[in-house]
Amino acid sequence: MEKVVTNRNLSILLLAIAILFPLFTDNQYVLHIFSLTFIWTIAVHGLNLIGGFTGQLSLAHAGFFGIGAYSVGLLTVKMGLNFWLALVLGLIITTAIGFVIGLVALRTKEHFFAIYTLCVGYIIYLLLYKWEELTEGVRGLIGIPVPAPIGPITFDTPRNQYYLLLFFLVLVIFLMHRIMNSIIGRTYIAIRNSEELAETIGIATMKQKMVSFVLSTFFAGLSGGLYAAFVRFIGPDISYISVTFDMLMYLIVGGMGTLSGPLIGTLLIVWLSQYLQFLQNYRMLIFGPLLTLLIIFYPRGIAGGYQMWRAKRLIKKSQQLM
Amino acid sequence: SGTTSNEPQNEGNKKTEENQEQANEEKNKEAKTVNIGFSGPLSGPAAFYGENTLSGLEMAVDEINDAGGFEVNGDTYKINLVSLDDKYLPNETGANAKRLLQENKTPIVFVPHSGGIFATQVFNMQDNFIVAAYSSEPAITAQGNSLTVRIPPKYDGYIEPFTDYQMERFGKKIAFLPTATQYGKDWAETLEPVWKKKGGEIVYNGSIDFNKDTDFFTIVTNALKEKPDVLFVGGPSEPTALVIKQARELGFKGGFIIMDQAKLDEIAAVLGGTDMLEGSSGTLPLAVSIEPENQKFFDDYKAAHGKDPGSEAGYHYFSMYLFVEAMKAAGSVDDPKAIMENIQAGLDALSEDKKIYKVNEIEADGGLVTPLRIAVVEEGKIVDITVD
Amino acid sequence: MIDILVQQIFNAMTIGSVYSLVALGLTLVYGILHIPNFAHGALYMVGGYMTLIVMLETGVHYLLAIVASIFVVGILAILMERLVFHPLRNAPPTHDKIAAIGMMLFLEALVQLVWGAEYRPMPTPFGQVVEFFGLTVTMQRILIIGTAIVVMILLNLFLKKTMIGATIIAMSQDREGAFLVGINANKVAMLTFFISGGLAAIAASIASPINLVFPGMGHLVILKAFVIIIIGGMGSIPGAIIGGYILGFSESLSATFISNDYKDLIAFLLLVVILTVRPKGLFAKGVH
Amino acid sequence: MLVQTKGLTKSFGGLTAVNQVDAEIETNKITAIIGPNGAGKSTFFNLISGLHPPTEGTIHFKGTDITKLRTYEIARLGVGRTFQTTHLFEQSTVLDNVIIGHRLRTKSGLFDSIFKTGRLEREEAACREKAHEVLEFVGLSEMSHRLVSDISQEAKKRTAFALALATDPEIVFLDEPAAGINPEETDGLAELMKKMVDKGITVCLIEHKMKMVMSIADKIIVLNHGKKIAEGTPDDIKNNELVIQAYLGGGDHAQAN
Amino acid sequence: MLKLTDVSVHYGAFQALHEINMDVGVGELVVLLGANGAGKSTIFRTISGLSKPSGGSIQFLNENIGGLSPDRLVEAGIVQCAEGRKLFPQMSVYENLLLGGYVRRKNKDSLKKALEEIYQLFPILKEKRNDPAGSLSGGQQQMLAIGRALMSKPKLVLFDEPSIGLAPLIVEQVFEVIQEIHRNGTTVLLAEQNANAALKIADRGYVIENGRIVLVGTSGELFANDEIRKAYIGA
Ligand SMILES: Nc1ncnc2c1ncn2[C@@H]1O[C@H](COP(=O)(O)OP(=O)(O)OP(=O)(O)O)[C@@H](O)[C@H]1O
Ligand SMILES: Nc1ncnc2c1ncn2[C@@H]1O[C@H](COP(=O)(O)OP(=O)(O)OP(=O)(O)O)[C@@H](O)[C@H]1O
Ligand SMILES: CC(C)C[C@H](N)C(=O)O
Ligand SMILES: [Mg+2]
Ligand SMILES: [Mg+2]
Repeated sequence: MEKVVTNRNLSILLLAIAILFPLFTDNQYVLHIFSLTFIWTIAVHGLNLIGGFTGQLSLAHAGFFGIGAYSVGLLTVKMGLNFWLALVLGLIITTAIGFVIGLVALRTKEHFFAIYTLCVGYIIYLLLYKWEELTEGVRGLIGIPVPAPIGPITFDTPRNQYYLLLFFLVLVIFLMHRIMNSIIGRTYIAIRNSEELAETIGIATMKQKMVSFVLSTFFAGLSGGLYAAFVRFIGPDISYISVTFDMLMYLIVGGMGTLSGPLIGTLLIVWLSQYLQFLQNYRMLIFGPLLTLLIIFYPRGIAGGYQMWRAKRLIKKSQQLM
Repeated sequence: SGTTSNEPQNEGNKKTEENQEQANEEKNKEAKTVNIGFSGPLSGPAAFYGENTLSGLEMAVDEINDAGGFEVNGDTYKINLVSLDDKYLPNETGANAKRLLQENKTPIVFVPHSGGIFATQVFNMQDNFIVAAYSSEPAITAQGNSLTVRIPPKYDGYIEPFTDYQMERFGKKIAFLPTATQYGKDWAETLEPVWKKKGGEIVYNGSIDFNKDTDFFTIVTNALKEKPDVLFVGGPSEPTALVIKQARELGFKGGFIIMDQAKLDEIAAVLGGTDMLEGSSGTLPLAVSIEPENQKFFDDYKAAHGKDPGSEAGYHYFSMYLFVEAMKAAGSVDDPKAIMENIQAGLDALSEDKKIYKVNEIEADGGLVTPLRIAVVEEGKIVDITVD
Repeated sequence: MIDILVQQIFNAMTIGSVYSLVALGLTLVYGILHIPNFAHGALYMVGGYMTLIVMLETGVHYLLAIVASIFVVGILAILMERLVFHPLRNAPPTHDKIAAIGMMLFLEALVQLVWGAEYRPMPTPFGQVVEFFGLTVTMQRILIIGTAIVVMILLNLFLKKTMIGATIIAMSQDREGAFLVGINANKVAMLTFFISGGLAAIAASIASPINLVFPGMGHLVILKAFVIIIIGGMGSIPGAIIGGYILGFSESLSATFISNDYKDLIAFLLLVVILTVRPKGLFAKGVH
Repeated sequence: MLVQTKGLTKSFGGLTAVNQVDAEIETNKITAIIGPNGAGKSTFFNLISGLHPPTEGTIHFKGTDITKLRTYEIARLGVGRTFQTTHLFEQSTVLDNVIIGHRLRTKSGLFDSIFKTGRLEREEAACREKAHEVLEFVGLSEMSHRLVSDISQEAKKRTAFALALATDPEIVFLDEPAAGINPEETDGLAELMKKMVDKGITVCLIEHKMKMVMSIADKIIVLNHGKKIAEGTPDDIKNNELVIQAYLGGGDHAQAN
Repeated sequence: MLKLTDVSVHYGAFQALHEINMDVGVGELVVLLGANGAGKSTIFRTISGLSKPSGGSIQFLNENIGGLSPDRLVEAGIVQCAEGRKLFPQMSVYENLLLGGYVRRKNKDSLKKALEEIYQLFPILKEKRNDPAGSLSGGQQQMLAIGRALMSKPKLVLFDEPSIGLAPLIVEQVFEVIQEIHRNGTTVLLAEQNANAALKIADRGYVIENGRIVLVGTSGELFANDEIRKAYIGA
C-alpha cells in the first residue's frame, strides 16, 4: 500500500475533521444540522443493511425509528428513567418488535416485502398516533431530557451533543464495516444475489435475513432514541411513511449497498435542502427535479458511481498492461 | 448584535464576511435592520395554513418598512422578515430556529404549530430568543417558558355561550365531529363537561382526520344515526364546510357548534351561501366584526391577496406590530428578555387600527388575552351575539 | 340498523370506486414497466385541478372539463414516462420510487405556485340529493359508482378484446419480446401512461366534488392505492378493482361497527393479514 | 446407495411434473438424467435439493430421510447443486463468488464479525483456502480475480461448479452443465466431472448432449412426462425402443450433439 | 436481400463487432457460426434494431434499415427468434402466438391459417394453448418462440441458437422445421454452435470470432475445414 489516498486514510482524515470541526466554530446551526445528519445516517445504515446489502427493502424503517424514539421518550418522561437505561430498554423493545414482525414479514418477497413493511410501518404510525393513553396522540411527548451525564461528561451543550452523536455514528459505521467485510456480510450479499442459490449452498436464508432485519431495526431504534433526546420533543409524524422515504432517498443518492453511501447521501440531501431554503415555498420546484436527475444520472448513487468508475479504471489499466 | 441584515440564502462559510460587509454598508445608511424569524409549513399538506400566517406578518412588515421603519432609542430600524419552511416537522423547526438565530440573530421567531413550538422551547431560553407561538395548546404556556408569547386566544370562552344557544334552539343531544388535531381534541375535551353539566347528552364522540379521509359520509352517517340535535364540527374552514354539507345532505336539520379555527364566512364561501349554516354558532368572522378603524387592514389585505383576511393573517399582522411596540418600549431590538417584559407596554401603546383583535393584556405565563366575539347564523345572516 | 348497514354499504361503494380507479391506473403502469409510480398521486391531484380550472376559466360543463382533464393529465403522464421512467428503465425498482417522489414534490410545488395552496371546492351539476328506500345519496355519488363501473368494464374489454390491449399486456411481460413481434414498445408504454393518467384524472374529477381540491390531495389516496394493488396482486386488474372495494368496505364498516378512530388501523391490519395468508396477493398468478 | 427416492411425486396445480419416480444414485458414479423438455428433470433436482416440497414420496440420503428437510439443511448434509441458468453474482470477482460456498461449514455469527474473534479469522481463512482449492480444481486459478461479468460462459459454468464444490459435497447435481458451450469446452467439462468422481464426489447431471452423456455416464435414468421410463447403462439406453421413441429419435443428432 | 457493410457495434467502450460484412441472398439459408461471446447475438440484435450500430450500413431489399426501430423492421419482414426466447410468460400460448402475428393483425383469416400451421408443426403447443407460456419447459418455450416468429410470415427469419438446451429429438425437429421454412421460400439466417447440424441444412456459412468475420464459405467448404471441425464439431 504505497498509495496515500486509500479508503482508510480518507476515513481517518474525515474523522479527524469531524472531531476538530466544533473546536473551530461557534455556529450552532451548523452543529445542529450535522448532529441531525449523524442521527439520520445511523438509521440509513440500518436501511442499507437490510435493503442495500441483504436485498430486502424494508419500508417500515420510520416505524422502528418511531418505536425507538417513543420508547426512550415514554420511559424518560412518564417513568422518569435515566436516558441511558431508557435507551437500552428502548433498543430491546425495538428489536423485540422487529423480531416478531420480521418472522412474518420476511416470508414475503421483493415488492411484496416492501409493501408489507410499508403497511407495517403505517400501522406503527397509526398506533403511535391513535393510542393516546400511551403516546399522548398528536400532542406528542414534550420535555424529553438530554442524555444523563456520564461521570464528568455532560450532554447539555450543542457541542457535547454533537460529539455524542458522532461517537454513535462512528460506532455504527465501525460495526457495519466489520460486518460487511467478513463472511457474515458476504452471506447477506449472497442472499441479495439469489436466495435460491444461497439456500442451496447451505445458507439458512430465513435466519440470516432475520438477523439482518433485527439489526437494521436496532439501528433504526438507536437513531430514534438519540433523536428523542436531541430534539427533545417527538410526535407521531416522525414515524410517518414520508420519513422512510426520506431515508431511502438519502440511501439511494448516496449509494445503496455501499458503506459510505448512507453518510454521503444524508449529508448531501440534508444540506442541499438547507441551501434551497431561500426559495421558501418553491424549493420543491428545484429539489424535486434535482432529485430525479440525480437518480437518472447517478443510478448507483454517489458512492456506487465512484466505485464503478474505479473498477472500470482498474480494468482499463489491466487491459493496457496486457 | 441584532442590527445586521442578511439574506438567508447566503452560504454558510462566507456568511460572516458578508455580514460584516453588509453591516458596514448599513451603517452608512440611515436605517438599521432587525431580523425577525418565521418557521412554518410553506410546502406540503399544511402549506396553505403556513402561507396564511406568513401573509399577516409580511403585510405588517411591508407597512412598517414603507413608512420608513420604527425608532428605538434614536435609531431607525427596518424589519427583515426571514421565513423558512419546516414542512410542519418539529426537527426542521428546531433546525430553522438555530439557523435564524445563528445567521440572522433574530430576537423573535414566529412558529405557528405546537410541535415546532415544543422543539424550539427546548433551547430558546438558553439561546435567548422569543418564541412567538401561534397555537392554542395549553402546554406551551404551562411549561414556565418565560420567552414564549402565545398569540391566539384560549377558546374556553366560546364554550358556554355556544352551548346555551344551541341547547335552547335545537336540543340537548350533541354529536362530536371535530378535526382530529390536538386543537380539535382540546376543544372537545373542554366542551364535553360543559355540555353535560347543562343537562346535555353526547350521543356520538368521533373526530375526522382531514389529512387521511377522502369522504366523510361514513362518519357523518354514523353520527346522525344517534339522532343528535347539534353537531360539533371544526378544523380548517373548507373541509369543515364539507362536513356541514354532507350532514345536510344526509338530512340533518339541527345546529352546528363550529370550532373557532373555522370561520363562518369562509365556510359560507365554500357552501355558496349561508343556507346550510342555519343555526350555526361560531367565532365572529373578521369580515363581519371588523371595526371601522381596522377597515384599512381589511381592504389592503383583500387588495393584495384577493380574499378576505382570516384570523391567521389578522393575528400575525397584529402581533408583528405588537412586537415592534414592545421593542420600542424596551428600548432594544436585540434583548429578548427586555422585549418580553415590555409586551404589556407594547399592548398599551399599540394603536387601535393595528389591533385587529382587541387584546389588552398579556398573562404572566405569556398568553395574550383576547376578548371573544361570538356569532350565530339566523335566517341566513351572520349575527353578532357577543355579550360582554 | 338495516338502514345504517345499507347506507354504509353505499358509502363503501362510493369510496371503494374512487380507490379502485386510482389503483387501476397504478396497477396498469406497474404491470407494464414494473414501476411503482409514487407520482400517481400527483397525477390525481393535477387531474382535480385541471377539471376545476377548466370549468372556472372557460365555463364549460363539468363533464367536458373532465374530458379536457383526462387529456392534460394523460399527456403529463406520457411526459413523465418519456423524461423519467424511460431513462430509468434499466435501473433497480427502488430508483423509480425515489424519482417518482421527486416528481411528486415538483408537481405539488408547481401547482401551489400557479393556483395557490388553498383548499378549493369543486362545483358539480350533480349536487341533488335523492332518497330511495331510506337511502340518502347525491347524484354525484351515483355518478362516482356508475362511472367507476363503466370505466372498469371498458378498460377490461379494451385490454382483453382488442389487439392494442393485448400489446399492453405483452409489453408488461417482456419488453424486448414485444419489440420482436413488431410492437412499438415505446408507443405502448406511452399509451399505458396515458390511460393511467386518464384514470387518475377521472378519479380525481369525480371525487373532488365530495372532497376538496388542494396540492396535497394526492396523498389521501396514493398510499391506499398502493396497498390495494399489492393485495390484489401486482399488475392484476381484477385485483385492483376488488382490492379497492375491499378497502372501501373495511373502512366504512369498521368505522360503523368497531371504531372510527381505528378504522384505518383495522383496514391496514386486514391487509397485512391478507398478505400474511397470501404473500403474493389475492390474484397472483401461479407462474414460476 | 447415496440417494434414493421412492414414489417421488410433484404436482403443480393440475400438472404432475414428477410422477412416482423411484430412483437410486450410486456412490462415486456418474448418473445422468435425460428426457425431453418438460419431462420433469429440473423439478426432480429441485425436489432432492429441497427447493420444492414433494407432493408425495420420500427421499433418502445416506439412509436418512431428507424429504422434509429445508434446502440449506440438505446442503449441509453434503448435497451440492448448480442451476440450469447461472445465478452468479456478476459484479463480484470469481474468488468472492466462491468464498461464500464454504460458509455452511463455518459457525461464526454477527458477534464474531463485530469483535473479529479468532474463530472468525480462522474460518475466513478456511473459506479462502477452500475457494482457492476448488478454483484450482476446476482450473480457474488464473481467473480468480476477474469480475464474473467479464468471463466467458464456460468459465461461468466452472465457477458455478466451484461454488458447489466449496460446500464440501458428497454429491453434486448439475443441471445442464454443457448447455450453451461449444464441443471442445464440453469435453473439458466432462473431464472435470470425471475428476470429481475420482476425488470421491458422486455426480448426477441433467444433459441433452448425448455424446457427452453416453461417454461419461455410468448409469442413465430417462424421464418422460414426469415418469421414469428407463434406466440402465448408456448402451442399454441407446438401444431402448421407448427412449428412442420418446427422446433420442432416429437421426444422428443424438450422436452429433 | 440483406447486406451488412462495415457494421460496428459498441457496448459502451467495448467494441463487440468490428466492421462486419455479410450478405444473405433471397431464399438462402445462411449459418453464422461462432463460440460464446463471439458476437452472433449482437449481429442479430443489430439487424433487428435492438442495438444501434456505431458504424457501417445495413440494407434490406436494397433499402437502408440501419437504425430503424424494431417494430418497423418486423413490418418490413425481418423477424428474430431470439436467444432467451423473450416470450410473454403470463400470457397463454395462444395469445403469444397471436401477438406473433401482430403486424398482420388486419388479416384475421390468414392469421388463423398460420396458427393452424404452427399447431401442426408443434402439436404440444396446441395441447398447451391455454397454459401460460412461463409454465412451459425450456424446450416447449423454444418451440413457442419459433412458432411466434413464424406467425408474421416474415421474409427473413433470424434464428439465434434455436437448439440451445433442447432434447436431441427436438433439435432434430427444430432443424427440420427450419429447413421446411426455408423450403417454403423464407430466407433464413441461423446462428449456431451446433455446426454439424447447421451446416447440413445451410447453403453458406460465416464464422465469427471476437466480433470479426474470420471465414466465409459454402457449407461444404466449411464442413471440410479442419479448424472448424475441431472447434465447432468436435470430431
Ligand atoms: N414452479 C412451477 N410451477 C408450475 N409448473 C412448473 C413449475 N416448474 C416446472 N413446471 C412444469 O413442470 C414440467 C417439468 O418442468 P422441468 O423444468 O422439470 O422440465 P425439464 O425436464 O427440466 O425440461 P428442460 O429440459 O426443458 O429444462 C413442465 O411442464 C413445467 O412447465
Ligand atoms: N449488453 C451488453 N453490454 C456489454 N457487453 C455485451 C452486451 N451484450 C453482449 N456483450 C458482449 O459482446 C460480446 C458478443 O456477445 P454476443 O451475445 O453477441 O455473443 P454470442 O456470439 O451471441 O454468444 P452466445 O453464444 O453466448 O450467445 C461478448 O463479449 C459479450 O460479453
Ligand atoms: C388554529 C391554530 C391556533 C392551531 C394551531 N395550528 C396549532 O398547531 O395548535
Ligand atoms: Mg430443466
Ligand atoms: Mg448469443
